[in-house]
Formats: sequence, structure tokens, C-alpha cells
Amino acid sequence: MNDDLYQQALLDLAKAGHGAGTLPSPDGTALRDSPLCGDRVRMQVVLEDGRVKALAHDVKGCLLCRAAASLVGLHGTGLNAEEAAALSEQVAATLAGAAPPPGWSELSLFEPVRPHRNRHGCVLLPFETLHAAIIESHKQV
Amino acid sequence: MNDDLYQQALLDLAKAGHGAGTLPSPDGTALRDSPLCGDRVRMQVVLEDGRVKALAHDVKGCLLCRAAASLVGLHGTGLNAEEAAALSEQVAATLAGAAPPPGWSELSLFEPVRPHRNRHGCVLLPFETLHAAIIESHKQV
Amino acid sequence: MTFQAAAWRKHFPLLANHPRLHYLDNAATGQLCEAAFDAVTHHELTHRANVLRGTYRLAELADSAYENARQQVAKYLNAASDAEVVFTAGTTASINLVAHAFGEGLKAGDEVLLSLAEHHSNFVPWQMLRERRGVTLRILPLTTEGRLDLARLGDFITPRCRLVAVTHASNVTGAITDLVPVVAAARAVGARVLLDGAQAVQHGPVDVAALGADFYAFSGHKAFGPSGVGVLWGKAEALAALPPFLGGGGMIGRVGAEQTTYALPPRRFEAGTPPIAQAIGLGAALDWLREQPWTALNAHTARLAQRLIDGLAVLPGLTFIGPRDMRERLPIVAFDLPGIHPHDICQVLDERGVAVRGGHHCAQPLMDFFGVQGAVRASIAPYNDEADIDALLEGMRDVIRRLT
Amino acid sequence: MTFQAAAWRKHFPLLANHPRLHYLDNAATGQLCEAAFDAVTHHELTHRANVLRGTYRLAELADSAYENARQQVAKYLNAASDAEVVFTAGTTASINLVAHAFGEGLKAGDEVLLSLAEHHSNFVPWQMLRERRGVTLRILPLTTEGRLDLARLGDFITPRCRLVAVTHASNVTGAITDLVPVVAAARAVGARVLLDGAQAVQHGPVDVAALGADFYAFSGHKAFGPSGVGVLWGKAEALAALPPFLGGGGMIGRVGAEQTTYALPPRRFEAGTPPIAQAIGLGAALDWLREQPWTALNAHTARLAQRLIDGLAVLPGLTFIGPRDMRERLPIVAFDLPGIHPHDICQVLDERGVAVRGGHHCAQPLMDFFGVQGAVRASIAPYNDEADIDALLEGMRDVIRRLT
Ligand SMILES: Cc1ncc(COP(=O)(O)O)c(C=O)c1O
Ligand SMILES: Cc1ncc(COP(=O)(O)O)c(C=O)c1O
Repeated sequence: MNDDLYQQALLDLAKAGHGAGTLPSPDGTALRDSPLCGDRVRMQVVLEDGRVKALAHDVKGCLLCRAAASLVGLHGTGLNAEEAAALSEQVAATLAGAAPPPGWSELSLFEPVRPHRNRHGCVLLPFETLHAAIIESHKQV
Repeated sequence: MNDDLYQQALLDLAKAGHGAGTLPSPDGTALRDSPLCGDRVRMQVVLEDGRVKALAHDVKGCLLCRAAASLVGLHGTGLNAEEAAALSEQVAATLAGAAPPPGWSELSLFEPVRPHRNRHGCVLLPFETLHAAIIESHKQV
Repeated sequence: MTFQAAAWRKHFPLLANHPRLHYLDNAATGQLCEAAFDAVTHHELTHRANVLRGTYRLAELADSAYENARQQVAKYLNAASDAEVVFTAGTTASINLVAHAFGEGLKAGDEVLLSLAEHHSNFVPWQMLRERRGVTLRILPLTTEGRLDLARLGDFITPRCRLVAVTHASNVTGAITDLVPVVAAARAVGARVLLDGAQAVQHGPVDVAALGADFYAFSGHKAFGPSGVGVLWGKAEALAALPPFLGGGGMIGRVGAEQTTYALPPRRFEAGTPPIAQAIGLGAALDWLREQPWTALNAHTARLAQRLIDGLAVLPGLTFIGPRDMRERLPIVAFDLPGIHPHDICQVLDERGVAVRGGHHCAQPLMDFFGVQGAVRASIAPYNDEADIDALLEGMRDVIRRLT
Repeated sequence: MTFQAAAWRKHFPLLANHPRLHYLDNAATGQLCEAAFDAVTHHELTHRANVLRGTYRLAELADSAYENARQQVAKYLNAASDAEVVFTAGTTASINLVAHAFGEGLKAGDEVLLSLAEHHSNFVPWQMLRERRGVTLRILPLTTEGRLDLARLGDFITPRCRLVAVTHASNVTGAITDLVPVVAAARAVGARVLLDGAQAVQHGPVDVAALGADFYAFSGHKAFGPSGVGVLWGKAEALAALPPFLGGGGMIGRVGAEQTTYALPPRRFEAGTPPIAQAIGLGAALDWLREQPWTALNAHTARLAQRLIDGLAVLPGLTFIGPRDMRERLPIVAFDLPGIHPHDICQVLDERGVAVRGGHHCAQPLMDFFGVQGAVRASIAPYNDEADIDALLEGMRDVIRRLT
């Protein structure tokens, strides 16, 4: 049973919408769709020395996706491209059963998603889009 | 059991090869293939007043096909296009369970073929090709 | 005589194995009826062989079973002849077959009319044909309820129109297309008509002769038959006019290194070993379905759909994606609840054993038209009952309690 | 350890139902193994649902089973990743997919190399491509035994060659293609390589990495799996370079009325609802096959084939269509007996319960090469035994007694 998929803490995280919004002059913007559900995440970043100084996201997606984006908003600043890529993999690993990476303990909120493989993409999408936005910024330079 | 599919009378009919050969100057020639087995029948006719005056066939096919062609050689002269078309249908009917049409009592040799629907085409092919050759002659005129 | 869902349910082994499942995703896939299951099993265990080539007994039995399935399909569709029935891999394969074989005869500027309500499978093949041959696609708009806007047919079917390819019934709104004016308009300009019957066939026998179409496509798995098989019905002269699509064994007359001739329909369009057991299963399913009391069955499912619509209508802010009444429509109910994502709704419903689908339903243009990103869809079959609907409604109250 | 055909036979329910059947038409269709039968049954009766879209439990189970099947296929083929496995309707569908998707990138004057030994399914799609795009087909000739004449590769693979599409093993002669020089010659001119593996996969696991091909096609029904399913394996970068072939649900990224983007492989090539239960059955069959003692099994079938060849060799006038020894070949034995038509032979053999096939075997160019109209073919699987071979030989003596 996935009784606790929508536990209160996850709903709160989604509702908080950390980092939701738009940046006036981002260094990079990435847009990613989920082919499964038609969900869409837009992520904008401003970089400093290759690291995220500011970010903003706009999510048309489910609660899992919104909660994940909010988590990115909470802890995503300071990452560089490499770390963002590694983070995506760590999130995937967490969904597959591993412990959350250091500094991202809230990822444990997504543990009930584990048996629902079709929903893993919803959680991953904001993380992947963050990485894409950083890459995009490097191209702009 | 189709024990009597290859009864002696059928083998003899095939071996007799009535009408096997070539005509020096046919009015019409038709060539028909069986897509199932790659068998091929060539039928040539000379007409007089729209009726077969002479015919000859060349069969690359199985015993059933050769016996059927031989039967066409035996009784096929005198037919016009309409009668040849009707004959093809009567042969199909005989294979489906009806009695042979008048004058074609040897068709009863093919009764053991009835349960073998994949072989019906082998028996029909020479009759259909005869009809096609007559039609072809009319086009030549 | 009231129809007993429980009696129908008995013919579907999976449902017996899941007594607490409320399966309401029938538009995606119907459950396999025992007639189909038994026919497939019987074939595989007693006369499995390749078809149309062997002369031994097993092959003869396989041939008869396969050709018998063709006759069963023809009968269900009221086709003039079983030679009009082509077995394919599914609706998508059937439509692609026409898009290629019929499409070969089209040239730049020729027009194909679709509607905005089409499933991607009746959309993308034509977009790809546009890429290949420069045909023009015209997209018939919809009424606010999501029905084809037939009043505007005249604006969209021009003398350049060569094919009208529209859905017999929508997989999202459930709307059944009023085909009389569509076929008349197509005929008036000499265009052929292809109907996407993927959603229609499972609600009772279809009469292709009465519909007046040239081509009709559907899938086995949605008609309580096996996956991996579908049908393209084509009027004899329409099929005869088409070149082959896929090349391979079985569809040829004679193959030479330089030149090859093709078999007559339907074999011309059945390259390679066909889905033999699956076709036999589909034939058995349709043969069984043909004998069912469809007036009663359809009244039953319409009642359930109405019960669902009425129950949903009181939810604050809910939008129906499609008509709100049951006239000229199938028991498919799609809706959007602003602020709650369809997948979250489905997930909560799943906890209660209610299986419904959320997403774009392979109909993104239709979603765009309704201004939604996705929708929740409940699709009802005769084996469903009041308990299924009530479980869904109860679940929706839970969704609203928990997710807003 | 001598291999026991009887033990293998137990895994094939049809054979148990026909204890007196001598089934020697395995190259046309293999009998269904119980692993496949059980997997299909289990799927249909416990977690049938459409795949890749649902979020309820049944759909999740269906998804897992379907994707697990992809992994099982990948493992059998030693593919680098399961994303390299595309489920299709069969070998013919797989080859047509490449002929269209890869063919789209070819232009007049580009060359495709085939051989004269190809099955129609690896012949006609290329002839049709020639019609569409004006490519040139080059046909590699054969040695007198019917093997690809590799000595002449240099004459036939030119710098204009873009694709080499040849059989891994012939369905008539049983000859296994020596792929090392073929792949090397293709690589030397930058051509891709497609292998028709329809006859090869059922004789033990295939190592696509070692073969060095770009594409590999085969069918489920010949590999003791269900009909209605097949595979196109493609090297990741080769698949990624291909545009989609069929359009429809599941293969898209996003569909707009004007513009559509496509999914990544393998889904890009799986338009519409795939053959779900059939893929699951095929996965189970290959998973079971992978664990079989192939060295022993192949020694067993080779012994049977040799016994058959030796027994036939004494018949007056008999010609083998293919090699007379068992080196580098499969246990497929085809022959022609001048003056007796293959179908008549098959019919007489059928009276004795011997199921073999007669005809052109969808290889007319090869028949023309051998100067025969057709041939009788016995094709052996590990469940066959000495009694099957001896029944065939005894039947041939009867044929000669009765039909000459
Ligand atoms: C060598 C070869 N290629 C292709 C095919 C075609 O396979 P299918 O009919 O399953 O598509 C066959 C089987 O008939 C074959 O033997
Ligand atoms: C209206 C409609 N058309 C086409 C299809 C495609 O059917 P399939 O996926 O079986 O090819 C579907 C089902 O998804 C459908 O609902």
C-alpha cells in the first residue's frame, strides 16, 4: 500500500513552492517534458563561477514533481554542472532504494514512490531540468 | 485419413497427360501461378466460333494439378468462355462437396482432396487458366 | 430484463482473480474474455503451425482456424466478404498501412481531413505523410463539448480532399461521430473515408456497410481480445486499388531478383507470418460479443456513466472534458479538477483499487483545445457495476480531502 | 551426457497432445514452450493492462513485465542495453522498419547489398525501397552449395554501399553465414549491417556484440515464443540515428497540430499499443532458452540432421538444396526429388504423421538458382528424435513406391 505517498510533509513541500517563479535575466533556461504525462518543467538559473547563484522554476506537473522542484529550490543553489548531474543520479538511486545523499535528507519523503516506477520520472524531472539549465548557461557564455 | 488421395486412377490420369504440349499458333495463351506453391500452368487454345477447337497445356505442378490439366485436355474442347467460367465454379463446388457436373465424372477422383483446402487451388488452376486463355483469345481478335 | 454485470463478469478470468478491483480503464485495454483466452489456448496447444503454406494436417487446421477468424471478424463488421478483412498488429498499424498505401497515391496539395479530437494514432501518421508527400492536413474544429463541428464541414472539405480520416468515437470525450454528414461530404468531393474504430467496436457489432466508410481500423486488445492483433477492414474495391505497404513472405505473387508481383487482398497487406493465435483469439472474442444483448448492455453502461457524471458534477470546480449527458456517446467520462494533477488523482484512487487513467490520453491536440494539460478518464465496460462507480466517487472525495 | 529429446519435449504442451506427430517444420514455426505459455497466461489473467501510461497497480505490473521482457531479450542477444531492443510484430515488420527508417536517408544510386539466399522478407522490402528511392540493389551470388559467395564480396560491396542486409542463416539450405568477412567489408566502406536472424535465434543465444552488426531481426513464433511479436535489435547509436517509421501513440514526445517531437528509442519505434502479452511470452521463452545446454542440444540436432541426410542420400536422383554435411549449418535439410512434386511428397508424409513443408519457402530467387520450382524441407528442433527422422525416411520410401 502506498498510504503515505501523499504524506503531509510532502504536500507542504509542494505547497511551499521554494524557488517557484521567474528570473528577470537568467543565464540559462531549460524546458523538459515528460512524454508519459505531458508534464513540463521550466528551470532558470543565474550562475557565478559555474555555480548556481539563483534559480527559479515553473512546474506544470503533479504533486511529486512540484515537491521535487520545491526541494531543488530549497537546496539547489551552489551546485555546478557536474554536481547537478551527480545529484540526478543520486535521486534516481534514492528512488531505487539507496539513502538520500548528504544535504538532501528531505528526499526520504519520496521513499513511498519507490514501488511506483512510472512516477519516478515525476520526481526526477526537476533535477534533470536543473542540470540542463546549467549546461544551457555554459552554452550562452 | 487421405489414404486414397493418390489412387491409381488419379496417377494414371496425371501420367496420361491428355493435352500436354504446345500449339504452333494458338489464338490465346494464359499463364497462371499459384502463390502458395509457385506452381505454374500455361494453357493455349485455338478457337472456332468462340469455342475451344484445340488446346495444349504445360504444367509445372503437383500430381493433382497435372491430373486436373489432363482432365481439361480430355474434355475441354468445345467449351466457350462462359462455359469455361461456369466449369471452374463447378469444380470448386465439387471440391466443396457437390457432385461433378455432367460430362466430367472423372472429377470424382478429386473427392479425397475435399478436406485439404490448401490443395484445392492445385485442382482449380488448370480450369481457371483455360478460361483465362479463352478470354485472351477474344482480346487478340 | 435487467442486465446482470455479475453474469458478464464471469466471462473475464482476470476479474475473478481480482475481486476487489474496480477496473475502469477499458478504453485503454479491455480485459480478455474467456472465449478469446480459450481459443488462443486451444490453438497453441492443439494446432499451432504456420498458415497459408503447409500441407500437413496441423497446418490445415491452423489455416482453417485463421481463415475462420477472418470470417468471424467479417460477420461482426457486416463486411461484404471476409476478403475485406486484413489482420494487422493493431489500430495504429492499420492506420499507418492506409497512410502509406493510400498515401502513395497522393501528391503535394492533395488534402486529408482529420479532426482535432483524433488520437495520436490517427494524427501522427498523417503528419508523417505530410512530410513525405507534401499533402495538406485540414483539421476539423470541435464544438465546445468536444464533438466534431459538423456545421463547418463545408469549410474544411474542399475539392482537393482525397481522404477523410476521423474517429468513430473519441477515446477521451466518448463522443460518437455523426458519420452521415461526414460520409456525404466526403462522397461529394470523391474522397475516401477511414474510420478509427478503436473505441467503437467493443460496444457492439459495427455495420461498415451502413456506415458507408471505405476503411475501418480497430485493435483486438480493446475489444476483449488479445494484444498484438488488429484489423483493417477495407471495401473490396478500395483495397484492390491499394499497392502493398510492407513487403515480405505471403504477400507476393512471384518474387524475382528483378521483378515481383503481389498477391490479392487481403494477403497483399499481410506480409510475413501474421499474428495467428491472436487473430484466432480476436475472432472468438467478436463471435462471442456478436451474440450479446447489446441493447441491455449499452443501457447498463450508460446508466453507470450517468451515475458517475451526476456524482462528479457536485465536485467544486470540476470540468467535464466532453458532453455531460449520455446522448450519442460512449460510457467514457473524462474530467479535470483544477489544482489537482490527474496522476495524483489516479494514485489516490489506486489505493482504493480503482483503476482509471490520467494524462493526455494520446490526444494532446484535444487537451490543448480544452485548455488542460491532462485529464482523468474512467471508461466503463459491461462488467462494471454500481460498486465500481461508487468506489470512484468515494475516492474522489478522499482525493479532495487529502490533496487540497 | 547424452541429451534426452524426451526431456525437452516435455516442455512443449502441443507435442504431449500429439504423441504420434513427427513435427519437422520448425523453421516455419516452432512449438510454443511452456515457459512462454505460462508467462502469457499469467499476464492475461493477473495483470493485463496497457503499458507505459497507467499509474495504477495493474498497469505498473504490466509495465514491469513488459520492460522485464525487454531485458530478457537484451540478455539473450548480449545487447549493451535493453534500450536497444524494439518490439515489433515479427521479423518481416522489423526488416520493413529498417527499410523505411534507414531507407529514408538513402538516395538514388546508394546501394544495398543482399544475397540470392534471402527470404522474401529480406528481399521484397528492399525492392520496394528501390521503387521509392531509386537505390540500387546488389545481389551477392552463391556458391554451388548455396552459401554466400564471400570470395566475390569485393565485387559487390562498392563505396556506394550503405547497407548490407543478409541472412544470419538460410531457412532453406540451413547454411550459417560467415559474418566476419561480411561485416569487415561493410565497415570498410562505412555501410551498416542488418542481419536476418529469423532462423538463427532458436538454436541458442546470439551475441550481437560479437557479430558486429548494427541491426538484428527475428520473430517470436520461430523461437518457441508467441506469434504476433518480433524484435528489432539495433546498436544504440544506429537506432538513435533513425527517424521513426510508424506514427501513433507512445512514440511521440509532444504532439501539436503543427509540430510533433519523437520519443527516444526504443519507444520511438513502438507506435501504438505494443504486443504486450506476446512480448512477455517471448521474454520468458528466451529466458528459458538461455539456460539450456546448447552444446548438447546442437550436437543432438546435428546428429539427427546427418542421419536424415545419410538416409536421403541413397534415394535415386535426389538433390540436396544446400550443403550435404553439417559444418557451419543448421539442422535444416531441403531436397528435391525430380519428377515428384514437393506437395505430393508432403501429403504422403502427412498420412504418416510427418509434418514437413514443401514449396518455395519464400525464397524463390534461391529456388531459381538451384533450378528447382520448390523443395521439401525438414527442419529439426531439439525435441525431435530418431523416430521422427526414421518416420520421414520410411515415408520417403512409400512416396517413391506410390508416386513413381
Ligand atoms: C530467414 C527468414 N527470414 C524472415 C522470415 C520471416 O519471418 P516472419 O514471417 O515471422 O516475419 C523467415 C520466416 O519465414 C525466415 O525464415
Ligand atoms: C481512438 C483511438 N484510436 C487509436 C488508438 C490506438 O490503438 P492501438 O494503441 O491499439 O494501436 C486508440 C487506443 O489507444 C484509440 O483510443
